[in-house]
Amino acid sequence: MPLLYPLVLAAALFGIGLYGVLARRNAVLMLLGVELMLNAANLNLVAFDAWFGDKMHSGQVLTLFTIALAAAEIGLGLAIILTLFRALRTVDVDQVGVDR
Amino acid sequence: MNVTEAVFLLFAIVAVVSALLAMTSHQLVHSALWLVVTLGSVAGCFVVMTAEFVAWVQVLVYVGSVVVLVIFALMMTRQPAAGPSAEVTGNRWAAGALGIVAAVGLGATVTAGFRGERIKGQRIGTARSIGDALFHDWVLGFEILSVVLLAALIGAIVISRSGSEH
Amino acid sequence: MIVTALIVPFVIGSLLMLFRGDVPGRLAALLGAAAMATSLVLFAMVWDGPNGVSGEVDTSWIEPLRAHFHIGVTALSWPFLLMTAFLGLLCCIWLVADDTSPAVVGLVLVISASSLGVFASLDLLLLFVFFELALIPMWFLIAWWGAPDDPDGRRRAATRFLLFTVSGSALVLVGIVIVAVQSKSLQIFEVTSGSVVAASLIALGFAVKTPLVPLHTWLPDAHSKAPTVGSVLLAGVFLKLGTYGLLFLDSFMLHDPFGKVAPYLAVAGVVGIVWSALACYAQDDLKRLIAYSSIGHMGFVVLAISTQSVVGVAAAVFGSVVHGLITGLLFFLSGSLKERFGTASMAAIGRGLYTRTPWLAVAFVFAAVASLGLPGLAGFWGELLSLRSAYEVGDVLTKSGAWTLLGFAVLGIALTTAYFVRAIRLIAQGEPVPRDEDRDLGGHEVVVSVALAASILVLGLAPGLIVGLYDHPTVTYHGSYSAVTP
Amino acid sequence: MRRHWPYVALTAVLSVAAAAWAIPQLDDDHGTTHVWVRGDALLGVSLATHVDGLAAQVMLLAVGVGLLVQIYSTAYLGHHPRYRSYALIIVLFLIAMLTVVVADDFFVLLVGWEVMGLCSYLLIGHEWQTTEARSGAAKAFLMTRIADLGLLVGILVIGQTYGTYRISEVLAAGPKNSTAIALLLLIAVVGKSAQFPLHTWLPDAMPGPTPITALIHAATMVAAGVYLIARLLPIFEASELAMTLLAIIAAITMLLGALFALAQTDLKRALAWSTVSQLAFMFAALAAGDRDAATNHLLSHGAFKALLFLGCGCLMHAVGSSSLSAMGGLRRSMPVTFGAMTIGFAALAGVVPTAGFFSKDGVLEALHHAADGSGVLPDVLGEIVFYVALATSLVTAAYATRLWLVAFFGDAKEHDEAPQAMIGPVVALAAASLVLSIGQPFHFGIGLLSTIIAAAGIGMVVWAWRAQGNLDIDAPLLARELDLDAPYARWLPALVGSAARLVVAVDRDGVDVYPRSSATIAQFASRGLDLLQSRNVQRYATVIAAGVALLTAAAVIWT
Repeated sequence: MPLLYPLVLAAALFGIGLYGVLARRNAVLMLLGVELMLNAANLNLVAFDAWFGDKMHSGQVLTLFTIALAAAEIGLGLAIILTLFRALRTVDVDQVGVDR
Repeated sequence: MNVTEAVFLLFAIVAVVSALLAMTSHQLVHSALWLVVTLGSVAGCFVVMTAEFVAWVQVLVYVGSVVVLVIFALMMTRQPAAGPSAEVTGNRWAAGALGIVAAVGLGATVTAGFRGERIKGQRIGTARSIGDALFHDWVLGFEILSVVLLAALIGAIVISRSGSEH
Repeated sequence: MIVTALIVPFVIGSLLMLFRGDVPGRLAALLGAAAMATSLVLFAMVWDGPNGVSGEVDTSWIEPLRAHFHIGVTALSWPFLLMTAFLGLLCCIWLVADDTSPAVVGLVLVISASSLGVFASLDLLLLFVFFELALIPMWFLIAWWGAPDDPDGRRRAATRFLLFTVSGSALVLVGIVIVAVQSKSLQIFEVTSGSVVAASLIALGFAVKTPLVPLHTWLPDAHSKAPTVGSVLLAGVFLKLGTYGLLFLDSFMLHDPFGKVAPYLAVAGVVGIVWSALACYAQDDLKRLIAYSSIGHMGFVVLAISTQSVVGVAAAVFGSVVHGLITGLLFFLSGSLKERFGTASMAAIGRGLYTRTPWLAVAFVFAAVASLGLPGLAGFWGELLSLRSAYEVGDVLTKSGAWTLLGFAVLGIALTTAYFVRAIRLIAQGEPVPRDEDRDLGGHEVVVSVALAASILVLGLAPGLIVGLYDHPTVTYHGSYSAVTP
Repeated sequence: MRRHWPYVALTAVLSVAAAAWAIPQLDDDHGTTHVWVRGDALLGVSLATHVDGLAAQVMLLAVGVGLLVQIYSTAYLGHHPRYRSYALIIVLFLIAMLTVVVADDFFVLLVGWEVMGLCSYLLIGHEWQTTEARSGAAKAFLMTRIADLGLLVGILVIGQTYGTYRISEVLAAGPKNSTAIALLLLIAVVGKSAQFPLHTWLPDAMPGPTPITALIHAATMVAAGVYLIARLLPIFEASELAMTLLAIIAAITMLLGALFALAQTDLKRALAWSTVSQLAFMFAALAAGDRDAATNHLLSHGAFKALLFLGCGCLMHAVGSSSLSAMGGLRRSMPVTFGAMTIGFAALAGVVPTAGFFSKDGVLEALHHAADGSGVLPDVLGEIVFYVALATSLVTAAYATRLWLVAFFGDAKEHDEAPQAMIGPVVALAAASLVLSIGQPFHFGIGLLSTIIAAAGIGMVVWAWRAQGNLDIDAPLLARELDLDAPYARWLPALVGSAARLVVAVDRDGVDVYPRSSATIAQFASRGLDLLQSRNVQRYATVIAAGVALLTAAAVIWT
């Protein structure tokens, strides 16, 4: 299988995720965009690991780490968003910081 | 083209289309559900690349917990619907352009760098081999990560509690 | 001695601003007057002849920049110093009233002291620091205590004033840096050469302050919105910072490069004379009118400086000092009018002040006649010496150019007469319609007016008091001047 | 009277002092120079005086008329609320005139010269409630002061040329650069003495109080112009151009003034035009190079013109107006005024044996000489000026007779004679108009000619009076004074006014463009940068991402 397949897929997912982060008004959706970009990175790690055949399996291990960190990040992010919602009754990012 | 490549391409197409839908859908819950599809497809890609353990973790953590968390969060922060265009900011054209630039730029870079390289298809991702690597070579990183996770856990609790007092 | 003369008004001014809530207005003004009087006496006493520097103080200040705390009184600055201290004193006397805010007195003191510092500085950086120090209090004076009926307008005028002059002083700073780098010194007596670029930048910066057409539009706005003492200090002292700067640049520092710039300055000055006279002819607001007339008088001064001759130096110093006194009197009197009638608009004040407020009208006519350059009063000699310096051409101008400028300057004098006659006709003469606000000059107004009128008369009858300081060959400057005839 | 005597006493002291100074010098042709304060090298202004016979005569004239005017004013204007300032300004006026006369330094002369202009401005505008007084005063001040700038520049030229500002030193040095100097001084003289084309201010100055008019017309202001040229005649004589110009101006002015005087319906204005015309006689004599003739005419004219104006003031005091239509038949009720003014009019017309006859005789003789080619003037011009002067004499005799007849003859009206304080000076001046003729030179041929001409003029008017019964002259163009005032009254103010409005508009909309446009640019830039500093997280992220993309691209391209 050509190495390019996963790499190009990763590039496409990263671009889509970036769009989501920059364009979505809802903060939760912004977080989802971040997850998508992280996944693109994971895909790269795994693809290179498979291609390189590393004994330490560093690509996959790092992927696992990333997944764990992403879980932590989304937990914290959602906590922040909830707090924000309680305080402002909105989760629109362009509302935050403007009226204060 | 063999079967492996065809399956990978199928997963890839599904992943990209569902990611696009997830990022553009006007219904927030739909977005989350389309994201499930994307993450599942990526897990499928992992399987095709013989990284089955990572694939299972992906399914368990992302599809299983993260998305559920997100859906809960979406439900808890539901606002009165303000029309379809309310879901994207005026920034979207710049964001779209930057997304395309990023995708094309990265794609071009990897194409220029790795054209003609192939993945040989040996099994790399059994649970045993990953476990060996994780607890022999990467144990320090693993422990640090667990501390980070603990910190995140406590942090999440503190943040959500401090917000609820008001 | 000079240090004391500078510190006393500075300290008293700062204290008055700090304890503005605890001091009665009348006491504050008297304290201020005492401070300025001290300063005036000290500056008068420190003088020992036109040769060299009197009362020089020179201590190291900022070593790495070679900046010194170097002050002293020269023949060039002495008349400016006395005039500034005198006007500061009169401003404080003017403010002797119960409703005076002590902070205003404090600001007046700080402005006067900073201007005194500019005139006394013999170090470029020190000069620049004092120059800037004078600006900010003036912003407060205009923006906070300006025209009470127009808060937005006074704020805008003050900001406009500040932006213009700060832009000008930025140019001056760049010029000073270039000069300092080129001659490796900041002491004015050591800086004797520099590039034309530096001279142009400094001249342009001071031209904003002077002001020369077309850099003058801040002046009428600032004057029409400023409080009386603000207008007096602005016209009497601040414009002199510009002309003194030009003189200083010419006489001490960059004589030769300045010669390259001088013809342009001369043209701008003469254009200003005619331009401002025409503008005056169409004004209704008395304070704007006087402001525009200041531009014309400064045009004469700049014309004189541009000739780079001893006569020109004498004309510039005399013209500047006398303009401070005459325009100071005019602004004090228009301030009196504004205080009574709430406006400086001639149409609103009404006609026939000769019977309504006889002494006020007489003082105004006296000041106007002095300002239009009647021989025998001080204003005449400044204009005359300017014209003479232009007629004798000097070192840098061409004969045809200088004589053309002379012709336009003479036209300007004619127009000046016309607009002052128009002003006298509009307010002093005419069928009087008495109003409740009609009130003749009161206590402190009489003191100020008499002091200024007397000084104008004395200098008009004995112009040699100032001109004699530059009597060839008692004064030597770094520049080379042609011999004086006759 | 108690509030008046300090001012009269002040004037008297001044007059006595001036007379004591002047009388010993009357026969001194070289003059005595005295330097009171020596000027320094740079400014060069010395307080120096120079008194010779000419100066002494003019001084006596000035203080004599001044004292009489001051006495006259106690009755004429004594109850005016502003009498005090009025009387003080007269004193200042006299001091300024004396300064001009005795000054031996051009700057001191200029000080007196212009202070006199200011005093005339203040005095003409004494009744500043009325529009006529205001505009007449402003016009007098502006026209004379603008002309004075010629003197100012002329002094600068003198200083540069001779290296001194002392008049005696300049005259002793002999003429240099005299065309430029003489032309510049001529501008000032033409303005001050109201000669064509700057003559229109003098008749418009008539709203001033009548004693002031007498003072200005006889002894101060306008006499200063004649005195200046007489004093500096050597400089003028060295320039043929200046003398020619002076002769032409004098010829035009004398005839125009006389014709305008003939057509007036107002006694005071007619007398004003007569002053313009008579001053031109003096300038004609100066142009012919005869200083004594000019000075003699200045003195005799000073006496009889002061007499006429003060007499006119008596009539106005009685009638309440200076209009000729309000007068008539006053000879019975005001016999003293009638007698005195008859002498005055006779002197004006040039009737033997008044001072006016002899001094005019001198002027005509000087002009006659000039036509012989003995002076600086070209012969033809001398001849033309001589004939113009003869024609002017004819018109002068005619209008003097006309004014005399209309004012004092015809239907009798009953009025009171003027108070003694007014009559006294008038009688004194009438005596002077006769006494001044003692010892005057006399030229038989010219005298006979001028007597014939005067008789012809008087005869024509008397014949017309007998024939028609009135002396109304229907000459609208002359009554409008040929519209020569239009440039000063309308065109020039309109020009300056519109230029002023233009300047203000350009200042507001043109010059102010750069501060305003820099403000606009600053606001624009601020708004542009505000997009970046939006307090919107996503915008920041977009900018960061774009920055990363650009930096990466740049790194890729330039490595």
